[in-house]
Amino acid sequence: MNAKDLATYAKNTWCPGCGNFSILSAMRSVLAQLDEEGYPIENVVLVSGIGCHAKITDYMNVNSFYSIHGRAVPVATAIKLANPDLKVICFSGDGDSLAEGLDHLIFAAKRNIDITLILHDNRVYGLTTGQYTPTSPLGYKGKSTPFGTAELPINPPELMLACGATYIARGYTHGIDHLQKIFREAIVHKGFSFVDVLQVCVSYFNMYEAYNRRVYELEGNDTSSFDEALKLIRSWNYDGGETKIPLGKFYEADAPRLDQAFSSIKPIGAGKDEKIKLMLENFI
Amino acid sequence: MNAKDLATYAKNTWCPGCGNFSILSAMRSVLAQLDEEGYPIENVVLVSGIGCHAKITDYMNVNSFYSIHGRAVPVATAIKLANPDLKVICFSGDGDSLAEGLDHLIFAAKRNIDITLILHDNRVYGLTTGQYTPTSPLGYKGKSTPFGTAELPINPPELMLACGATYIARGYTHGIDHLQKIFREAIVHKGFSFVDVLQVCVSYFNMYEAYNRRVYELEGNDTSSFDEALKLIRSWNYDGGETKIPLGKFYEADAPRLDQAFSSIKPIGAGKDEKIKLMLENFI
Amino acid sequence: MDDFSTLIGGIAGDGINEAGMTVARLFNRLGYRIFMYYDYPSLIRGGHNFSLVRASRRNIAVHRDKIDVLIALNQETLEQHRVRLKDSSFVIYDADKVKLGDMKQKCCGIPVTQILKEEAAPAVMKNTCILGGFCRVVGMEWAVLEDVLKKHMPKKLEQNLRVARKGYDSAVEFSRVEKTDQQSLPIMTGNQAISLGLIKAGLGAYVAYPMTPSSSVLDFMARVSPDFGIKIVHPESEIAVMLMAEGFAYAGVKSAVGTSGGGFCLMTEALSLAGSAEIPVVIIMAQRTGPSTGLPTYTAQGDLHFVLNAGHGEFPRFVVSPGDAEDAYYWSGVALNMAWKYQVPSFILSDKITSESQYNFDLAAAGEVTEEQPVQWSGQGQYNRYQYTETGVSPLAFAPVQGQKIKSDSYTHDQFGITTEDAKITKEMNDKRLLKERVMARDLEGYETVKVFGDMSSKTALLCWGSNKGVCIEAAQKFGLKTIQVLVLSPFPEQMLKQALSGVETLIDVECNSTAQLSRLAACYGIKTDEQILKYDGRPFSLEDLEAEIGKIEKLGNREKNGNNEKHETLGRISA
Amino acid sequence: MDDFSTLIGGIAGDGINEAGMTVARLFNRLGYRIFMYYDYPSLIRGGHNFSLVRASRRNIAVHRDKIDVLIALNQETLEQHRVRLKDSSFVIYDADKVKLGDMKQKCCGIPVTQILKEEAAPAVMKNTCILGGFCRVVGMEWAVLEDVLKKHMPKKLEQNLRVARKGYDSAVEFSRVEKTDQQSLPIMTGNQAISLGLIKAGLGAYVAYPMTPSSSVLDFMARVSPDFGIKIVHPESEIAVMLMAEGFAYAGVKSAVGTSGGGFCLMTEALSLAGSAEIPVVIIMAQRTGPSTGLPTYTAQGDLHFVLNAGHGEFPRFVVSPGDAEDAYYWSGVALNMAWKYQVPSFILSDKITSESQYNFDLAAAGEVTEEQPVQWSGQGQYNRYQYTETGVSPLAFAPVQGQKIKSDSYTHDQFGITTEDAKITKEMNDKRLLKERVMARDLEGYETVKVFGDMSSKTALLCWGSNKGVCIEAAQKFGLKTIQVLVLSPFPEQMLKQALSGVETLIDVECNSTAQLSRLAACYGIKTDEQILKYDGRPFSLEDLEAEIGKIEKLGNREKNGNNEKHETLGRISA
Ligand SMILES: Cc1ncc(C[n+]2csc(CCOP(=O)(O)OP(=O)(O)O)c2C)c(N)n1
Ligand SMILES: Cc1ncc(C[n+]2csc(CCOP(=O)(O)OP(=O)(O)O)c2C)c(N)n1
Ligand code: SF4
Ligand code: SF4
Ligand SMILES: [Mg+2]
Ligand SMILES: [Mg+2]
Repeated sequence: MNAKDLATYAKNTWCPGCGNFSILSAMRSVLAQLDEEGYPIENVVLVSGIGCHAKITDYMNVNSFYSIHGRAVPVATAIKLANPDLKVICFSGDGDSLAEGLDHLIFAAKRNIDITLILHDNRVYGLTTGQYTPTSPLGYKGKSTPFGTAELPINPPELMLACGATYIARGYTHGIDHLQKIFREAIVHKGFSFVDVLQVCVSYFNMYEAYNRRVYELEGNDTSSFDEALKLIRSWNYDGGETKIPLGKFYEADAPRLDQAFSSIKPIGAGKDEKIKLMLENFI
Repeated sequence: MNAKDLATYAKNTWCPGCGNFSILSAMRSVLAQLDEEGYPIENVVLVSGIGCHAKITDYMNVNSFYSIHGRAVPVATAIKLANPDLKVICFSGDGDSLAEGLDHLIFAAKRNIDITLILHDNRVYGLTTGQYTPTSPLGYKGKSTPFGTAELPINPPELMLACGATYIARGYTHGIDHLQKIFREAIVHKGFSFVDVLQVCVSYFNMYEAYNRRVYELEGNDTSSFDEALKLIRSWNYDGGETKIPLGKFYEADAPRLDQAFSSIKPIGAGKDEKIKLMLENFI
Repeated sequence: MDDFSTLIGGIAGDGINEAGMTVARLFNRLGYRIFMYYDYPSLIRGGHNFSLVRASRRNIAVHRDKIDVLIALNQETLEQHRVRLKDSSFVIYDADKVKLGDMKQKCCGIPVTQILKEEAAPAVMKNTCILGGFCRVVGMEWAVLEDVLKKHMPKKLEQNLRVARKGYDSAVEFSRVEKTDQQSLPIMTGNQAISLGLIKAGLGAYVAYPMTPSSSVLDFMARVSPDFGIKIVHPESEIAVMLMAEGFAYAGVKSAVGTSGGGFCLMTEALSLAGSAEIPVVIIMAQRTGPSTGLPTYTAQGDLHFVLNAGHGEFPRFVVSPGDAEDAYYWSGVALNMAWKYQVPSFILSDKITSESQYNFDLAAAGEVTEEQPVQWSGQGQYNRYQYTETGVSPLAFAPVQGQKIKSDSYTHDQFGITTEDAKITKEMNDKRLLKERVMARDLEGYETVKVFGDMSSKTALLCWGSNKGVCIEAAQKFGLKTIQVLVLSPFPEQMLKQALSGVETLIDVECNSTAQLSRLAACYGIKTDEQILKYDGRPFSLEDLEAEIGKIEKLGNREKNGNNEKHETLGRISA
Repeated sequence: MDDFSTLIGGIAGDGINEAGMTVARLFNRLGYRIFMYYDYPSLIRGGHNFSLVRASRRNIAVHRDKIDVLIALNQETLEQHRVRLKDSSFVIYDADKVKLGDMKQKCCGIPVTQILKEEAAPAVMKNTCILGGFCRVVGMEWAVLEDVLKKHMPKKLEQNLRVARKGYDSAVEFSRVEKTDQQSLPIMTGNQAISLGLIKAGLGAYVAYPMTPSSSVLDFMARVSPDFGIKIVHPESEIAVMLMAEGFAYAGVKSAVGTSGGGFCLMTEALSLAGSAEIPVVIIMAQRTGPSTGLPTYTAQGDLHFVLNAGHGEFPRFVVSPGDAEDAYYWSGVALNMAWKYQVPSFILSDKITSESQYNFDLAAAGEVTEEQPVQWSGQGQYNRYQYTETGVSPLAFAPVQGQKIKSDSYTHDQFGITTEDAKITKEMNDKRLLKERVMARDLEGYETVKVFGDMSSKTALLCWGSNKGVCIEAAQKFGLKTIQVLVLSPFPEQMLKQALSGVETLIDVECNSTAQLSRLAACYGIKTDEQILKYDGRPFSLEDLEAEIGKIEKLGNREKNGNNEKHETLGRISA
C-alpha cells in the first residue's frame, strides 16, 4: 500500500500553507507503512471532532467517525472497548479537546485506554476564525478578545502527565519526518498516547518563524522518568517569549489499560432464553 | 455573629456520622469569625453542585446558589466577575467537580479566578448510593462496578497544581480545627483556592479507620515551592494501600487573576443613547 | 380477600424497599397479583420511606390510598399514615418504639427491639421480625414466610428465621388471607423489565451515568453483565455516555443508555448526531419531577415534548412509553429493534413509577421479544454507508471489512459519508431521513401502538400514556369507561388513535404534568380532549385520586357507583 | 432603476463579504434600500463565496436569483453564476484572470492584476479595484465611491483610492444609477441589531462560545464592550456559558448568551435550571442547517419546536423570532425586558439569514427600546427569593443586602429558597410558574406579536416566521395576498393570530424546514394551514423561488401576473 492510496476524492479546503497538510501527509505514510507491516488498514478507525483539524477524516480513505466538537475521545474509547482489534486514532483541536471536550481527554489518560490522540494544537479556533484557545499565549488578540486575553495558557503535556497518559510527545508541522516518527510510536504504543502537535495556522496565528527559531529535538532524554519528563515539559509553558521548545517523546510507560478489562466480555451466543428464564425464577 | 446564627430551619438529612457535618461546622465558624473581622456575611455567596455535599447551602443561612450537578464553578466564576466585592465559595463533590464538571474546575485554576472551592471528596457518589468516582481506589466495588473498577484514581491536588491553582490544600473531616485553619486561608487567599477534603462517607466508603491511621499534618513545608508541593502531593496517589497521607497546605502563590481584568468594566450610566446614535452613523 | 393494601414505613436505611418486597412476595406466593409503590425522599439515612404493597386477585398497576394493614416501625409512620386506615384495618407496630394512642382499629404490638436483643440480631432485622408478626396477623402460614426468607435472604438466614419466628409467635391472627388458584409470577421493577427486554433483543453494551430513577438499570445491567456478556461503562458524564453509545454502535455493538431529564439534556447534542449520522441508539429516559433538579425521587410526565423535539435539526425517532413491566419488557425489545432497523435514536420513555415500582411480570403475556438483524451490507461493490435505498435505510457494515471504508459523519454528507455542502444532496439526505420515518410508521401499523381497555362501547374514554395505564384501566372500570393508552408517541400513531376513538364523545386526558402534554400532542392531529385531569406534585395518582377526579366531572359524576368526594388539594384540572 | 441586483464572487479570504458591503454602501449613499445575502462554505481560504446585493427604492429583505451585474474576480464566479444573468445584465471581470467565452451581455474587463502590480498593491485590493470599475459601469459618481472608501477603509486609504480610481478609469459606463430622494440609512446585520437592542435595554454581560451564525454577536459585543461597559466572557464550553450567564443574573447583571443548535443542546440543562430557579437569561439562538454539524454556514428554521420544548420539566419561556434588522433590534430589547420582568429564559430565535444578512436599519421605524426595571424588593421584612405574589413574579434583590439572604435553588424550593419535597409546595411552585406565563401572555397583548402585511382583504394569506418575512411580504404583493408574520412564538399569540386570520380562506405556510414546524405549532391551536411551501437545502428562498411555488398552487396560479414556472428542485411541498 502506498500513502497515496489513502487519499479520497474530497476537495481539500485547508488554507494553503496550513500545518494540517503535514499531519495529513505524515499520517498517511505511517498508516500505509503499518499496513505493509501487518497492521491492516481496515483495522484502523479515525475519529475526529469539529474544526479545521477534523476535516482530516474526509481526506483519508480509512474507516472514520467524524464526530462533533470536543467529542472524539468518548467515541474512540467506545470503539476500542467494542472491538479491541481496532486501532483507533483521534484527531482533535485545541479548542476541541482542551476547551469543549477537556474532561474526555483527561479521562482517556486516566483510563489509559489504548487509543492515540493527535492534538492539532494551532492555539486558535481555526474554523470559527481565530478566537483564543486554552493554549493561546497571554494577551492574544482574537475576535472574542480584541483587547487581549487575561489568562495564562494551559500546558497540555503537563496535564496529560498528571492524569496518567502513558505516551506523551510533541511534534511540529514543519518537519514531516519527525512527525512520522512520533505518530508511529504513538500508534504502536499500548495505552493512551498523546501527541501535541504545534500545528501552525497560517491564517490566524502564524508561528512558523517563531517556532523555527525556538524548537529543538530532544535527544537521549530518559523517557521512563516522570521527573525528567515533567522538567522538560515545564521548560516551555506555551508563552510567547523566546524560551526554547522541546520536540519529541517526553514520556512512555506501561500501565494497566481499561480496554484490557473489557476484552474478555463477549456476547453470549446460545442459551440466552434459558438464562432469562432462570433469572425470572429468582424474581418470584 | 455566632456560628449558630448561620444555621437555617432546613432539616439536616445527612447520615449520622457523615463527614459533611465537620465541613458545615468548620465553615460556619470561619464565616462567623470573618464577619466579626470585617468580611461581612452578606458579601459571601455560597455555590454548590448536586450531591450530598451540596445540601450544605440549605444548611447555611448565607446567600447561596444551589446549582446543578457539576456546575458550581461557572456560576461562582460569573458571580465574582459580576461583583468583585463578593466572596464566592463553592462546595462541590468528587463526582460533581472531578467527573461531570471537571473542565470547569480546571478552567477556574487556569483563570486563577478569586473563588474558593471546597471539594467534599468522599470518593463515592453519595447521593446516588455509592458508585465509584474519579478518586475511588482501583478495584472499588460500587453499584456500577460490582466486580471492581479497572481504573486508577486521579490525584486532584496534582491536577490543580498542573493547571495553575494558587492555593492548594488537603483537609480531613476528622479534625474541625485543622479544617477551619485551611478554610480560612483558602477564603482569604486572593486567587483560585482548592481544598481537597477527605470527607468520610459512612454509608458507602467508611474510611475513618484507614484515614486515622494514615493521615499526618504537614509542618514546615515550603508552600511557595512548586517542586516540593508536587512531591508531597504525589506522595499519596489516592490508592488503597498504607501510604501516609499528608494534610495541610501544599502550595500558595500569587498570580494574575481573571477577576482583576474585569473589575474596571462598569455599566455606563448616561450617554448610552448618544453612543448608539454615533455608532449608527458608522453603519451608514 | 379481593384487594388488600399493606403499608410499611420507616426511615431511609431501614430497608423499607426490601421489606415491601417481602410483603409482595408473600402475597405472590399465595397467587395474588401485586403492585408496590415505593416512596422515598432524596437522602441516604433518616427521613421517611414507605412501601405501599397492594395485592389483588386481578392484575393491578396502581396503589390505593386506603390501606388494610399499617406496619409501623416508628412513630412517624403511624402519624403520617393513620389517615389511610379504615375502621377494618389492622396496625402492626414495634411495641418498644411506637406509642399508639387512641385507635379504632385492631392493633398488634410486636416487641421488636426486645426480640432483636434476645437474638443478638442487627438493627436491620427488625423488618424480618415485624414481618413475622404481619404474617400471623393476616393469617399466612409460617411456611410461606420461611420460603420467602430462604430464597431471598440467604445471608444470616438462620438468625433471620429465628427473629421472624419470634415475631410471628408474638402476634395474633386477626384474619386469614386465602390462597388463590393463580400461579405465582415473577415480581420486578419496570427498570428490570426494560433491562431484560433489551438483553433479549441483543443488547451488547450499556452506558450510563447514575441518575434517579434510571440508575437501577445500571445496577441491574452491571450485576448481570457477566451472564450475558454485556459491556458496562459508567463514564465521566452523560455527554460521554451518549457518545460512547454511538461509538459502540459504529463498531456494531447494540447499545443503550439510561438517564433522567438533566442528564438527558446533556445528551441532546449527540442525539442530533445520531440523527444526522444515522446511528442506532436506545435511550432510556426515566422522568422525574422537574424542572431542573426538582424532586429527584418523585415522579412526573413532564418531558414528553422535550423528548419528541430534542436535538437540533429534523430527524426521525422512535418513542415508546410503557405502562407496566410487561409493556416495558416487550417494548424495550421493540425499541432496540427499531433503532437498528431504521438506524434512528429510539426512546423508552419511563418515569419514576414505571421504573421503580414493583409489578408482577408474566413473560407469556408480555409478548415475544425477538432479536432482529439490521439490514446488512451485501458485500457487493463499494460500500457506501449512506446508500440511497427504497426505504431510506442504508445497509450496515462494521469495521474491519477488508478493502472497504466505513465512514460516519455528523456534517451533511454524501452516500459514501464524505462531507458536502451541496444543496441537492442536503435535500436528498433530509428526504432520506423522512422516508425512513414513513417506512417505520408503516411498519408500526403491525404493532399495538395504541391499546384500548375497558368498556369498548362506552362513549367516554380516558386517554393516558406511560405509568397512568394501571390507574386509568381500574378507574375506568369503576365508571364503565373505556381507557385508551397511547404506547408509541413517535411516529405518532394517528390512525390507530383515531380508530380507538371511534364512538368516543367525551375524552378525558389523565397525565402527571401541568400542561396536558399528550392533549397538546393529540391536538396537533386534530384530536381534542374534553377534560384534563392533571397531577403534578411529584406523587402518582392513587386509584382514589383518579376516581374522585372523574367523579367531579359533571356528566360522569352520577355514573359513579361509590364515589368519594374528598378534596384533592394536589390535583389540578383545567378545561379544554 | 427600481430594483438592481449585484453579485460579487471570489474565494474565501478574498474579502467578498466586505466587497459586498461596499456595493451596498454605494447604493445606500444614493438613497436606495438594500439587502445583502452572503453565501460562503465552512472553510477559511479558497472555495467559493459570494455576496448578493440587492438595491431597491422600496424596503426589501430578500434577494433575487437574477442579477443585473455580475462582478467576477475569478473564473468560477462567472461559471457558477452566469445562469443568473439576464440579457440586459452587465458583467465586470478581472481581465487578467477570467476568460469570458461567448456572452450575450455587455461585459467590461478590468486589468485588475496589472493595476495592482502598477500600484504595488496587495492582493486584497483587487476588490477595491474592480469595484472602481463597477461604479463606472453602473454610472455612479467617483465621489460616491471615494466617500465610502474614506469612511470604511481608513487603512492604506491613499493606495486604495489610487487602485479604485484606476479601476474606475479603465471601465466604461453602460448605464446610470439615479440618486433617489431617500436618506441613507445605517446598514447592519441582524446580529448587530440584536446586539444593539440588548445593549439599549441594559445588557451588562455577554457570554458565548463561538458558533456560526451566532459568533458575530460575540465579535461585535467584544469590540464595543469598552463603550458600553459590557463584561464579555468566552469560556470553555456552552455549558459554562449558560451557567455563567445565570451567575451574572444572580448577581444582578443582565446577561445574554448566543449560540446555534449544537451549542444550544449543551445549554438545555441550565435552561431548565433557569426555569426552576427563575433566573432571567436571554438566549440568542441562531439556527443553521442541521441535524448535528450539518451545514455550519447555511440556513434553516429547523429548531422551533426544540426551542419551545427544550429543558426537562415545565416552565414558561419567551420566544421571539425577528424577521429583519428592525425587528431584531426592537424585539431583542423586549426579550431582555421580558426575561427580567418575568424571571424566565427568553429566546431570540434567529437563523443564518436574519443573523448574517445586511439590512437597512431605520431606528425610528424599529420602535423605541426601553430599559425596564425588574420588580425590586421593597426592603420590608424578610426577603424571600420565591415569594408568592399575585403575578407569580417575586421581587428581586441582589447580594449584598445587609441582614438578608438571597437563596436561589434548582431543587423544588419553598418561598425562602430552601429545598423541599413537599407535595403541596411542589404544586404551588409549579402554579406560580404557570401564573407568570399567563400574566406574561396578557402583557404581550399590548405588543404586535403577530404582524400583517399586504392586501388586508385577501382571502389567501402567507404564514411565516423569522427570516422569511421579507420574501413573503414581497411575493404576496405580487399575487395580491396578505402576509402574516408570527413574531412571538411563546407564549403563543393564539388570539392575535386568529384575529389576523379572520377572512382568510387559504393559508399557505412558508418555512425553511422539512416538517412545517409553524404549521404543526398552529395546528395545536386548531389553526390549519392549507399548503406548505418548504425549503430545506440550506439556502434561503429567493424571491423567484417563492413566487414560483405560489404560482404552482392551483387556485393561485392564474392570479400570478408574470409567473415563472421553472422547476425548483430544491423545494419540497407537502399538502396538509
Ligand atoms: C457545540 C459546538 N460549539 C461550537 C461549535 C463551533 N465550532 C466549530 S469548530 C470550532 C473551534 C474549533 O477550534 P479547534 O478545536 O481548535 O479546531 P481548529 O479549527 O483550530 O482546527 C467551534 C467553536 C460547534 N461546532 N459545536
Ligand atoms: C446531570 C446530572 N446527572 C446525574 C445526576 C444525579 N446525581 C445526583 S448527585 C450525583 C452524584 C453525586 O456525587 P458527588 O458529586 O461525589 O457528591 P456526594 O453525593 O458524594 O456528596 C449524581 C450523579 C444529576 N443530578 N444531574
Ligand atoms: S484557518 Fe488555520 S488551521 Fe484552519 S485551515 Fe486555515 S491555516 Fe489551517
Ligand atoms: S451517603 Fe455518605 S456522603 Fe451522603 S450523607 Fe450519607 S454519609 Fe454523608
Ligand atoms: Mg485550534
Ligand atoms: Mg462524592
